[in-house]
Parts: sequence; C-alpha cells; structure tokens
Amino acid sequence: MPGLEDLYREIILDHYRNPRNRGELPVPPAHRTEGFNPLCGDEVVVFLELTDGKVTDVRIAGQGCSISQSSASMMSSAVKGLSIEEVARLTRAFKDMMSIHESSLEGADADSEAESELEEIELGDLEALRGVVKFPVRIKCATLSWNTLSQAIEDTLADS
Amino acid sequence: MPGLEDLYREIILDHYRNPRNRGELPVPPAHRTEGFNPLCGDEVVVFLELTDGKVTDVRIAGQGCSISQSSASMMSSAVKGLSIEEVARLTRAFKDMMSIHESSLEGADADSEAESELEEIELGDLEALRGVVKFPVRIKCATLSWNTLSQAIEDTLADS
Amino acid sequence: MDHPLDGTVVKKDFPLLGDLRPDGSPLVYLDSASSAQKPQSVLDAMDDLYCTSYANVHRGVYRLGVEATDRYEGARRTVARFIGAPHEREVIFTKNVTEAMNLVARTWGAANLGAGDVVVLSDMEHHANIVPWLMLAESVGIELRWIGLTDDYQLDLSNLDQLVDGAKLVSVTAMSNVLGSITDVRTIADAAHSAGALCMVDAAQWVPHLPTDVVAMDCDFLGFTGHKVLGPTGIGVLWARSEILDAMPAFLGGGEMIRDVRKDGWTVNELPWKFEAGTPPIAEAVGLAAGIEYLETLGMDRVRAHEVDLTAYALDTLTARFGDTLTIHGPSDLSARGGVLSLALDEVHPHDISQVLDQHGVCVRAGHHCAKPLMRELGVGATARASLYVYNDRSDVDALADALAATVEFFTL
Amino acid sequence: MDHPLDGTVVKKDFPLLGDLRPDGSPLVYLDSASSAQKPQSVLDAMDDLYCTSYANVHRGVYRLGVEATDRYEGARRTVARFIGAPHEREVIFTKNVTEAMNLVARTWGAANLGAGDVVVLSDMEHHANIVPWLMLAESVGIELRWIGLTDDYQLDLSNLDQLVDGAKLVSVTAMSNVLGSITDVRTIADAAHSAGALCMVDAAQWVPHLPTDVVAMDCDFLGFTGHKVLGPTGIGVLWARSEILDAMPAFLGGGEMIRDVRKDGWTVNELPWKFEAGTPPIAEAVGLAAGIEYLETLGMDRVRAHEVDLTAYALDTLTARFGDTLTIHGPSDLSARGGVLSLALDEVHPHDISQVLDQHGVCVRAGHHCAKPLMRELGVGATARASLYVYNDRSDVDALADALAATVEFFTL
Ligand SMILES: Cc1ncc(COP(=O)(O)O)c(C=O)c1O
Ligand SMILES: Cc1ncc(COP(=O)(O)O)c(C=O)c1O
Repeated sequence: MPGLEDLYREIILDHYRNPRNRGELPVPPAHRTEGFNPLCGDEVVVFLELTDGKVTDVRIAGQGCSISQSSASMMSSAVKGLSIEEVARLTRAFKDMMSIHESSLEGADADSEAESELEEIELGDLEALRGVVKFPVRIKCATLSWNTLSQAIEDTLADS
Repeated sequence: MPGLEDLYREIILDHYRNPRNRGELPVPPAHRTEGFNPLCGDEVVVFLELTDGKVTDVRIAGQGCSISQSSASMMSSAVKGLSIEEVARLTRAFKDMMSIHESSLEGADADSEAESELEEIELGDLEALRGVVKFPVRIKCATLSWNTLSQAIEDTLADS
Repeated sequence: MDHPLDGTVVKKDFPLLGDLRPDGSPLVYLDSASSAQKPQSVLDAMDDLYCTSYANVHRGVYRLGVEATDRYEGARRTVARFIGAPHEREVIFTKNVTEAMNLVARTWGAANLGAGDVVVLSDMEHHANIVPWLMLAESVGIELRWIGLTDDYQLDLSNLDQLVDGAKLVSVTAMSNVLGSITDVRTIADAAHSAGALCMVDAAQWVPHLPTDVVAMDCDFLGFTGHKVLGPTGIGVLWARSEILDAMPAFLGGGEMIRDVRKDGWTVNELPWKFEAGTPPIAEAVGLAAGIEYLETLGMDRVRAHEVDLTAYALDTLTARFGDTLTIHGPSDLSARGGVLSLALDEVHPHDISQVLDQHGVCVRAGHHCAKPLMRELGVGATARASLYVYNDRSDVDALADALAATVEFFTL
Repeated sequence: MDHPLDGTVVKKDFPLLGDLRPDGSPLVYLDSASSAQKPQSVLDAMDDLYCTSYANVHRGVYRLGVEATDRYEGARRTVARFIGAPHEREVIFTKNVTEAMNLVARTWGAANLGAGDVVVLSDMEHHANIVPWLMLAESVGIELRWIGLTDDYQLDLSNLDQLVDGAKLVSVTAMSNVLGSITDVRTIADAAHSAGALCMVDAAQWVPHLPTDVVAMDCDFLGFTGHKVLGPTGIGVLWARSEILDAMPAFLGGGEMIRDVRKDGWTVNELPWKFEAGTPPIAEAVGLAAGIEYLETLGMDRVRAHEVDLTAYALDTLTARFGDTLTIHGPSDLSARGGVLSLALDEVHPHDISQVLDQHGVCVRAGHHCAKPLMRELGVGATARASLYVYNDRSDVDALADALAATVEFFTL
C-alpha cells in the first residue's frame, strides 16, 4: 500500500500553504478561465496573459485540495515566460507522468512515443507530483490546473 | 404438482373444439367489444345484444388458447337470457372462484364477504374451470371473456 | 423498541465489514449515505433466484417463469408494505431514485407544467431533484423557487405559504444527504395541498433510516433508491397515488408497458407495468425485498433509535476532541437530524481528510455530494462526510476521531 | 474454432440447469431468447464485488471506492472489447436495451427529428424498437416506414433504396427474436448512409449469439441487453459513435451526468457519464463483464457454430417427427438464422403447447414475444418459441420433440 508520504511530499505541502502567483489579473488584457472537477468540486481559475506567443503573466484563484492547489501553484511557476509550444510540451510531459493516455482502445502506440518524449523534458518541482499516480482518484486533482491552462490558451488564441 | 387433467377437463376441451355461440351479430343493434390479454395476445370479441336489461343474444369471435376460448364459449351459454344484475353476480362469483381479489393491501375483509356470496351461486359448467387457479398465469385466460363482457355491458349502457 | 440495536452484532451479517481488508488493515465504513453495504441475506436471495427460479417475468406459462414472476411481484408487495403504500400497483420499480424523479418530471411534468408554472424545491436538494427541473425550465420555461435554510441548517418554513402560493409542485428531500437535516414533510405537503400543488418527496436518505408511511406523510410522489437501503445497485422505487399515476402519460416505450402495438399506434398497459418498459430489474427487486426484510427484522424504530444514539455519541466525541477547529455542518437538534456528519477542519481540505482517513481504514466521502447549490449556500467547496448506519458502532466513531486526530497532526507538522 | 462446443459440458457451469427441479422433474430450458441463465462465474463476480470491494463509484477518494470504480469501469472496457467499440467512452450502461432505444429516440430523436421526418423500421421489430418511435410519431409527427419480409422470413431488401430515401434514421433488429432471421446489417447501414440517414441496430438477439464488431457493421448506434448475454438483470448497453453521442443532448438529469449545477442552470459531464444519471448498475456491470468473459472463453465463433449445428439438428428432428402438422416460422437457410424456433401445431394453441411442455419440464415461451406487428404479418396470434443457447444440447432438442409428441397426443385423444 502506497504511503501518505508518496502523495504529500514536503514541496507539495509547501506550495499548498504558500501558493505562488495567487491572485487575479485585470481582464483584459488577461484572460480568465475556470476549470473544475465535477466529482469533488475543486475549482481552479487561471488568469493568463499571453504576449507574442509567450506567457507573460499568470495568476491562480479558486479553491480545492492540497493536490489541486499545489499543482496549480507549481504550474504557474513553471510556465511563466514559456512560449505556447513550450507550454504544450510541458503539459504533455506532465500528463504523461500522470499516466493520462487517450482512453482510446487503440491507444497502445501513442504510449511509447510519449515516453520517449518525456525523457527529454525537465519537470523540476513538478516531479514531486509523481506519487499521485499511485492514488488514481487524485490524478484529476493534479491535472485540473493544466487542463484549465490549455483551455485558457485556446480561448486567448481564439479571441485574438 | 397439479396435473394437466386439473386444467384441461374434458368439458373445457369440448367447448374449445366446439365453441358455442361462435360468430358475429349485426352492429347495431348489437354492440361489439374487443378484449385482449397483453401478455399472450389472446383476443376475445364479444357481440352483445341487450334488450330491456336482459342479454337477449351474444356471440363470440377472436382467437386464443383452449382456456380463453372455452371460457368464452361457456360464458356465452351461461349469460344468455340473464338480466344485467344476474350477469354481474355471476361474473363476481366466477372471478371469486378464480381467486381474483382486489390487489389492494387492505383487501383482506373483502375476501370473506365474497366467499359467502359465492356459495349461493350455481356455476354449472363453469365449475370445470376451477382447476385453472392452480395455474396462476392461466387465470387471465379464463377471465378475459368475462372482463370483455363487463366492458361490453358498460359500453352498451353508456350508449343508450 | 424492546432493547437497543447493537451495531457490533449487526455488522457480522455484512460480509464486507466482518473481516480485515486483504492487506490486513481494518475497515471502518462511514459512507452509507452514498451507498450501504449488503447483508449476506441480500446476496443469498439473489443467488437463490438465479440458481433455482430464474426466468424472464410476466411472459411465461411455464413454472420457472411463474416462480420468477411471483418473486418479483412479491418484492413489490414487500416494498408497498415497507412504505405503507395503500396499493401495491402504486409501486413502480425504476433503476434508481434519479430515474424516479426524472420519470415524474417527464411524464407528470410534461402533462401538467408549462411556461411560468412554478415548482418549489429547497436549498438542500440532491442534483437528482434539481437537474430534472432545470431541464424543464430550459425546455418549457417552468420557474423554480427555493426553500431556504435556517441558521440551524433546517428548512426555513417561515414564509412557506408565500413560497408555495400559485405553485404546481413542491418537491423536497425528506433528509439532506449533506447535513442530515430531516424535513417536516407533512407540514410542507399540507401547505402544498392548500395551495393546490402536489408534493413529491425525495426519500433516498429517509427510507433507509426511519419508518416510512406515505399516507401519514400525505405526499403524492415518493422516491427512494435500493442501494442505500441494503439492496443491490440497479433498482429504485417510485411510489405515487394511483389516481395520479393513472392520469400520467407513459414514460419509456417498449415491452411490458403496452397493451397492444400496431404499426400505427399503441395502447398502454395498466399499473404498475405501464411505467416498467422492458425487462425489469428482477433479481434486484428480489434483493431489495431481502434488504427490506432484514431491516424489518431489526425494526425501523430501533434502527432510528440506534442512529440517534450513535449520532449523539459522535457529536459529543468530535466536539470534545476537536472543539472549534472542527466544523460540523448540520442541525444540533438530534430529533431533527440523521446520522450524516459533514465535517470541515480549519487546516485541511476535505479531500485530504478523506485521503488520510483512508490510510487508517476509515471510509468517508469528500466532495460536493451531488448538492452543489447547497455547497454554495454553505460557502464551501466540499465537505468530508461521515455517515452512520445499522452496522456502525461506537468503535467506528472512535476510529473516525482517532484518524481525524492523525490527519490534523500530519498536516500541521 | 478448434473443437466444437459441447452444450452438455457447458450446462454444468449453470447452477439452475445442473440439477433436477425441487420436485424431482428435469429442467429443459429453451427460453434463452427471452432471458439466459447465468453461469456460476457471473454470480461469483457480483458476490465478490459486494463482499470485498463494494462502494459507490466515481465519488470516493478512499480505496474501497476506487476499487469499485475500477471494477465498474473495467466492465465498460470488457464490453467495448466484446463489441469492437473503438473507444470505451462510447459504451453507455443503461438499465436494459429498451432504455437504450428510448434514450436514442428521446435525445438524438428530439434534436434531429421533426414533423414529416422519416424513420425506417422493419416488420420484425421488438416493441422496444417500435413504441419509442410511435411515441415520437404522436408527439412530433415523424413518419414510419417498414421493411417487409420475404417468403423465407428474411427482410425484403429489394426496394431498400426507395425505403430509405429521404429518411433520417434506419433502425432494425440484427436478429429477430421470433423468427431467428439474421439481418444483413451492413447492407442496410450502407444504404442508410448513402441516403444520408443514420443506422441503429437492436442487437439484443445478436450479441449473445454471434461475434459482434460495430465497426464492421458500420452502424451508428447499437444496443443490447445484459440478461440475454449471461449477465444479470438491470443492465443494458448503448453503444454509439462518440461524435454522435457528443452532439446529443443529455437524457436523464441528476448526479454523475453533470459537470456543474447552479440554481439557474447546469452543464453536462463528458462521455460516457453524460448519459449515466444517478448511481449506475455497478454490480450488474461487473456481472455482465463476467458473462462476457465466460463467452469469450468459449469463443463466439464456437458459440455460433454450436448453435448452427444444434439448430440444424432441431429442424431435422422436428420435421422428421411432425412433418406438416408442425409449422416452424423462420428461415430455412441455416446461415441466415439463429436458434430461435417459433412453432405452431395445427391442433393445439401455442399457449397450450407451452403448458403441456412445462409438465414435461420443457420451458418454451408462448405468446406474441413483444412483436405484435410481426404476429399480424404472420397472421397468427401467438407462437410457441423454443430458443437455443450455449448450454443446450441434443438431449434438450430430443426432450422438446418428445414433449411435443405428448402434447399432440394429449389434445387429440
Ligand atoms: C430483439 C429484441 N429487442 C429488444 C428486447 C428487449 O430487451 P429488454 O426487455 O431487456 O429491454 C428483446 C428482448 O426482450 C429482444 O429480443
Ligand atoms: C437525497 C438523495 N437524493 C437522490 C440521490 C440519488 O440516488 P441514486 O444515485 O441512487 O439515483 C441520493 C444519493 O445519491 C440522495 O442522497
């Protein structure tokens, strides 16, 4: 049985207690996108400012458990300054770490590709969330902010 | 286990093979009423002529199993010439023999009353159908024609 | 109510609760508001059906079919008896209580509700008693009114007459699955009837825990769900007065619910089959009846007394050990609540509480409990909900308290 | 298809079929078209869930809830694999196939069909694939067209292009529950698509008996029912292409199918949960998966070969013994039929046949088999239907023939 320390690494609890980039941004120029987990009610609100294809600023609001909120905090730190392409790659690498593959039944091939790509990417602090995989219900907590960010980028691009 | 001879008495098979009052009556003056058993598809069509509150003529059409058709045949013989009240009493007595009580949960009292009334009524040939009670699914076959007759009387009275 | 119920003894009848988990840890099941565990007798009743008397119902002349039909219809009689239904034909088997609520919204609702017609709900409804009405609001433009809450988490009935004035239906939960609050159904039904409205009761949390009498409640519709009342999944019940059911249009179309089908039309079967399209949940009905019979043997008065007692113990224990750092969302008055304890710790999110509790073998649910509008009223995103049932005892409450203490410790290191 | 299936061996896995009846009489079960008996492994799978891993699904952080969810979602994967579904999220659990058909009529139908729009059915549909469309004919004025029958009880596809011309949907059974006739689904799907229509398949009688591949069939919707495929009652399946499901409005409203609920509106969850309101048939899904796994172990090719073989034996035996006095409504071509034998004796009504057969321990169904329009086409009120499955063998067919002979004798005394 995986232990609590696999899930609640010290760095996670630190991000939960002292969330980075907490707050709001003026809309516009920023975009505001809400995401939530239909099962538990966790909410992440992403305020995103994209300039010239780069994340120039990001803020996080919402409420939820230590995993969803710390993941959002870590994400905000990780993506600031990245280009949209870099964010997409990081998102993919993060989700691969979370073992989120297409639920398609023919999806076997996609997995191996993903793994090879994963190796090239530095996850840094985000690595601390790897233990979440052992607690499958919590995976959606960890990925909520990333899904909301992807949506935020899509929305922003669609608007411009 | 009840045997087939409980169900298929000779007199029943006789009515099945040689149905009495088989056919139709001109409508009007007769009334035509259809009844059917939703579960097995048996059909009984009753042609009824009521004059001065009496069954002056009755004919039976339709198709179905030996029980539904012989019961219809016996019924037609039994009710010819009876007054509406007499038909109602006979119907009640027949259904009591078939153990059809209100499905109401408070229905316990009604049963004992019914039994005392039952004793007073002569069922004649209809007695042959008593064995049907041991085959509960067939009860609806036996009562189909009686229900259709009741409906036919109601329809006729409503029209006049 | 001769002698009190002993949860420790009852527990032995429930195979899942009897033993340690495969990994050797104990199991403290405190999520019965979500779904109840099953006594062996329920599993045996279903297995026995499948092993000795199984066939499709209502369609066979042969004995096996007759036996299966007798058991299925016998289950309907058991349900009717258990809820005090005047007629067994008023008992409709559905797949869960959610389908029962939707059935009413789609059939009675479609026939009786139009633009501007008012349906009154309460702030503590489960989504099953909200979304069907929101759907009608979208499709035909009905309007919803909401009975609010008092400071002690009860329905605020102070302006009830005003709220139900001009309404067509008042539909409320008999017990909140989040707060444990018990509704004064009779008062609401009376007010509804005075206003010319009908009254529907979501009794999903009531029927498992208190004696049910639909006549005394004087409601018009009542629904509950099998899996919370010791029965299997896959079955629910809608009860309604037969005059109302007779006047309602049919719901789903198919076998069993028809009298005749032609290429150009069809006619409907009589009650209760009118509302049971297709092969019904045969084994599930038999299992539900076995669950009900188990509860009848315990006695619903004793079930209630046991839960009041255990809830008092839980409230005392938790308050004594955690004081103000633990919020318990729900009425303080024991006579106005069931054994549902929605917990919130100052420092730890409910999701994390549930996670740590699980590590101690204690199962509680964290989340919005399918009552998001209520969560918004309470101003929280989620609670950690511990709920009690017949097989729980004081040792379960103690285990909950110990695990909560460990949780606080873990997160405040 | 190494070696043929032996019904006599398979029978031993089915507790109800193994022994004599309580009164000592043998049991010859020939009503699997109505509902199948269950192998021990199906009962064990459900009992094991309830005894070791039961909790409500999708809502719990705790392990028991995770285990229950894994088993439930695992069952969905098993179903997807069994029918060749490209994506598991395309598999929706319903309460039976009747609900699956109604779901399509009420959601896809409501969104896509209006007055004068044409739905094409066939003359051999079950009421489950007729009444939902008759309801739409009444409520919104859709029109129905009917594919007729050939002299050999097959669908008459000679004027198919004309029939589907301008239609929005073609919905047909893959195998008739009365005649055993197998439909050429692919030809019908192709014609439907050429005409711009979608194609739905009622596979209630197909999935239990032949290998299923929704991609090869190229249909858009396919439904089947759990209790006919060795699974428990209380569960059915709707499969549909995900683009279509995504575009469809929701069906029932309540828990599980929502993303968010506010007092003034709600948003819908993703597939497959969008269409699964309320607590789903958890144990039933697990039982269905066990039934499917049992069939997979036998091998669906061998199941089909066994049934073709046994049907041939039955047709030969019955024709040899009863000649022209026994009518068998159904195709003579073995490759175009399943093991459903609708019987009619010159002298004895089907109801009476079934009654006498039962006295010999032989279970066959008498009636209209929920296909009244077909019965009218055939010009009969009822048939006595014997249907074969994996656990039947030649001794069952012989018992049927003997009992039929006794029936004739009894009635022609
Ligand atoms: C072809 C066909 N369609 C639909 C059904 C309905 O199945 P259910 O009653 O399980 O919904 C049946 C069986 O009764 C059937 O044989
Ligand atoms: C008050 C209440 N209503 C409705 C429901 C829905 O029950 P089901 O999911 O079985 O339909 C529940 C339980 O989830 C409940 O607690």
